[in-house]
Amino acid sequence: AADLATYSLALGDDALVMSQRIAEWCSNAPDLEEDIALANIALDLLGQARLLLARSARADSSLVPALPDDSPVPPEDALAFFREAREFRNARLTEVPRGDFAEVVTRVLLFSTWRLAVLEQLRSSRDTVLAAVAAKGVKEVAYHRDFAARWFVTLALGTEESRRRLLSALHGLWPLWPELFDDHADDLALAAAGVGVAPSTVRDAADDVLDEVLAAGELERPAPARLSGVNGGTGRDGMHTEALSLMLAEMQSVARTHPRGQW
Amino acid sequence: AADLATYSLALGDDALVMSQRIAEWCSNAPDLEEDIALANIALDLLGQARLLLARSARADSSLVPALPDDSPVPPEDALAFFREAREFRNARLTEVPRGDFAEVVTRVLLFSTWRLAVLEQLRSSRDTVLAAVAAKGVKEVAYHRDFAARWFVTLALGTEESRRRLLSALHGLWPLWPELFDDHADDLALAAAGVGVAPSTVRDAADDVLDEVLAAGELERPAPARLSGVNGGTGRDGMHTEALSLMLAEMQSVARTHPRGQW
Amino acid sequence: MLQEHFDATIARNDRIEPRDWMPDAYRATLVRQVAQHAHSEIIGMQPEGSWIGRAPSLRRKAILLAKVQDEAGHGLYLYSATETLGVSRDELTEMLLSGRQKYSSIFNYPTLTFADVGTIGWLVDGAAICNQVPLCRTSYGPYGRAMIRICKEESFHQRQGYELLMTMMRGTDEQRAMVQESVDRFWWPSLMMFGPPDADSPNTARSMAWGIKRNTNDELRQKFVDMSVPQAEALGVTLPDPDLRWNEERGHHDFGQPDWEHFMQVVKGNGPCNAQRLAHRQRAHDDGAWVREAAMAFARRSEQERATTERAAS
Amino acid sequence: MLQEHFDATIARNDRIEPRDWMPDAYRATLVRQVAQHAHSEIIGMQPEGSWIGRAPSLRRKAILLAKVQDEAGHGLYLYSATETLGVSRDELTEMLLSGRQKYSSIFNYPTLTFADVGTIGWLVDGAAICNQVPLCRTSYGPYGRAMIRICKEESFHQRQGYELLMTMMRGTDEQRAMVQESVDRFWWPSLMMFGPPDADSPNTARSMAWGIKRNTNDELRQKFVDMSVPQAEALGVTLPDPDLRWNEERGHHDFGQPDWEHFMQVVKGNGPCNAQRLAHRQRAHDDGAWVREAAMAFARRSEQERATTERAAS
Repeated sequence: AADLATYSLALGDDALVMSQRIAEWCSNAPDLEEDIALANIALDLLGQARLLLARSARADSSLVPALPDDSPVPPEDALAFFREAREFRNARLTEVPRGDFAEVVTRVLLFSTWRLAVLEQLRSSRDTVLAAVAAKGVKEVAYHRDFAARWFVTLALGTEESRRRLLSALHGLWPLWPELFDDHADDLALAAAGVGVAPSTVRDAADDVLDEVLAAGELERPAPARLSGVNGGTGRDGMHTEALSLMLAEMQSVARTHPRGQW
Repeated sequence: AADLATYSLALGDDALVMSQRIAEWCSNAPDLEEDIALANIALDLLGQARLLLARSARADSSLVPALPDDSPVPPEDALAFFREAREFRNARLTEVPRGDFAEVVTRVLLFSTWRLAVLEQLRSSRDTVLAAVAAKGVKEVAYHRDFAARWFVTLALGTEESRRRLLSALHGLWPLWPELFDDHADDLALAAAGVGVAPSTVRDAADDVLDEVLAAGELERPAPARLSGVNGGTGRDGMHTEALSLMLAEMQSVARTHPRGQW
Repeated sequence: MLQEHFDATIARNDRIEPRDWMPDAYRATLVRQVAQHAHSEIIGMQPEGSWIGRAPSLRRKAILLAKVQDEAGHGLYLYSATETLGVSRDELTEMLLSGRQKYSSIFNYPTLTFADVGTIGWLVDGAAICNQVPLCRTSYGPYGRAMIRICKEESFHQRQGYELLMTMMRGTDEQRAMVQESVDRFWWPSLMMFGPPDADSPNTARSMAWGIKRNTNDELRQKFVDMSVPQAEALGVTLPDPDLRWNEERGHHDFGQPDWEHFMQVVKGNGPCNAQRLAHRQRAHDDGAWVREAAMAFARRSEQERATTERAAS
Repeated sequence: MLQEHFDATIARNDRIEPRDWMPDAYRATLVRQVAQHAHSEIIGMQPEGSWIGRAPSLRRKAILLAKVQDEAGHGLYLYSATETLGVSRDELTEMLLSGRQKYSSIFNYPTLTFADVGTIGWLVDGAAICNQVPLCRTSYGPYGRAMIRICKEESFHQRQGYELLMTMMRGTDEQRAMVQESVDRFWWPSLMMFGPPDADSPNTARSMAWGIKRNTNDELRQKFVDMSVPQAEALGVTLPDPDLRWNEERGHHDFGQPDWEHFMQVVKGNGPCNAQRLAHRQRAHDDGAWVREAAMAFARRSEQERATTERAAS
């Protein structure tokens, strides 16, 4: 069940890291309505992360970092708070530091377009936990995508300034889009077994959705090439950007200071 | 020697936290010359911090956080990397998050004006370690003050924009100036014993220097009142701003992840 | 005639509704009070918000994020209530940022440890509930109805905060010390949340006559202390007041007075976080300006397009 | 005449100085090379700089901060050397930010753990030294003299980096794994620092003829590998090249080829950090604009005041 564990971990880490970044918007959004909407998205993803990390830990407990014997930390928290950056398997798109509102809109659009396509297929997973997470997640992520698409078009057609910012966000994030569709060995085996979804198989569906949103915003697909990996690996292999370890320094600080703490 | 320990700790924490904040300027300064100058200031203060924290630990080892028996971490590092914000005794001026260049210039001006006045007196401390740190520190901090004063006047008289930014920095930091001159019970006892310096006794000297710099910049002393303490305490009592714990989350992250690490 | 109708409605504890006539002073007092409450919700997002990123378990992170989100929601209802009084959210935001309207002083204290998340839930939300439950029966309809919803959520938050502290008290020695230290810091500011002693609160009488307020500051403060003492015992923490003891005769706890001079300093703007809180709000507001402009431009554009389409179709 | 004098100077391995005549192509090649080196020092501050705040001991924090500061200093000398060739720092900064001049591709890789600080010292500074030691004898005087100073400091940095890795290898299992993982990531990019194979490096011959370069890329790469292998053994790490072995006949190590296609991607701007590094530099440059303007305005003002005083005195 090692491949199920790493597969769940990747889906869970995506949700966790994305949630952490979006939650940074709390009390910082352009207006109350967007503050609430972004918090909602962060909450939904956090919920998905908890279930997926727990699934991962149950599938292969050797992934869970060792803690003192008397530590009451549950496995999904041990995974979230006691792994180092090198052990996170999220795609790099999710970890980029918080930018402006155009950036978060674009990031949520790209992420949820991809994730929705994956979850839609994952609903028929033979793993009942994954199937259940996907069934619930489809509704949530569809809402995230709609929120992001609506704002994406609004910013694209709003003012010169908003269009300039949106384009800058899109060009900045575009190099991270292809990584989401990379197949890993685990993915293929799991897909063949009817448990997981091979990311490459949802590429066309995701691209179609994105093209529609781009067209509504009177925009072309951007040009920048994909971001190189590091030593042949990307986020899924634990090869991240410099931003992730800094994000984790904050996220894990209280938990690591009190490894025997009860919360 | 508990009062010597807490006194050295306060002076050491001031230097450490200030150094950490100034080092954040590295690769971010307006030009190479300022990048180098700020790194120099951060390095000098870091050097002072090491000696003062070591002095504190030797004066009262009970202040040093307990670590695993086989941890090779020296006491000054244990103090720097394994205390929580509540246990830091630095003045709040030092911990304020990094602002613009006017902010760092003003902060270094205020801090080094105060610290130079203290160190000048501390050179004749009966504690030979403190006296030695002070003797070396006087030369360093005099340079820091000159650097800051020169830029302070430059920004005050440069452009409208630079004057506006300088005033904003000055008004923002001014409420933290009086705290530097608060006497604590430890200080008075130690001053009476010829070991420490009662902060209140350097207030006039420091104010005079500051008035001179303000006059050169054609500025008045700002109006804002001192920043309230929390539950009757200030930085010296471990009552800090919200910024300190976030700063420590970053600063301590690697050390805390590897409490048995050798570096 | 109008005044009589208004007085009669108040007299029979009935609600004034937006379409009803009301005295200018009543309207102004309400606007001030509801706006201050709304601002408090919005500013109150900051002290706890800074711990969302560091919450030490996924469950606590979710609870905290949901709570701070609820505060934004409360701000939203309350700004809507002021809109029924003819004042827009934009105007009120301007008043907040320029310092002409206040928010609760409790949010001018810093959150220094994760225990503060629990303490704010227990004591600060607890005090808020004491203040707010009577406001569910306030004379102005939209405000009272908003308060009913808010109070329900606030008591949920209070229970969650208390439960966090309970859990931490079952943890390590360091965690217990953290809880006690947090309670030490928040106890007195919580007592100050009820406002100055009745003798120094000139507006209370009129607000009570109008049914905007239902209890005096001192009554509510007493109620809060009586409620909190057994909770502190159950928790295993000491409340930092040497004068706190049960008074059999009064059937209430006697307790010490907060440092009202310090309180006035904080109200006047010199609290530990006043400048920080307003600067945060101002920055978020400024950073969002281009987004709000884009949304308006897009709405105008869509409107024009619709108009063009309709003309073409007609 | 001028050309002969220049050729003769080069031929006897003597230095060309700023006042001497030199061919335009020699000047242009030098400006490009020195500027690229200067930019590399400045951009090179970023990958290590991001760990200053997290260095896990006070001693390592001081060493790292001093090192990154030295890099700024190297940038300063090198920009001064280009100034003797008639090109200002401002112009070169513009060229860097607009992408018309490059910096060493090694800085387009991220630093992912604190071990990278040591590995960069050992391998990256080590490779830089192999490249730079011959440049101390380069034909252009100011460049050669800057290189002498820089090389001295670089070898100090290299020793410190190696010593950090040594210390970590004596630490915990996690630390040893961290060192190995870091070496795995930096080995190939370090080999790429010597540039493409000689067969694909068309400018090498001319640069060598001019005494700007003193060795071919492949010669230097071989030297670096031969130097690093025993150091890796002493450290207890494995270099991630299955083809690496001692060749008795050649008296050198045989080794595998880096992925040159990937190298060209990184050079063309698609490396993991190209955009990030330039954006950082651009932001710092933009943020500092008002300060540089203020300094110029202040200098003009002081100049005017001096002039006024002098007129009054005369």
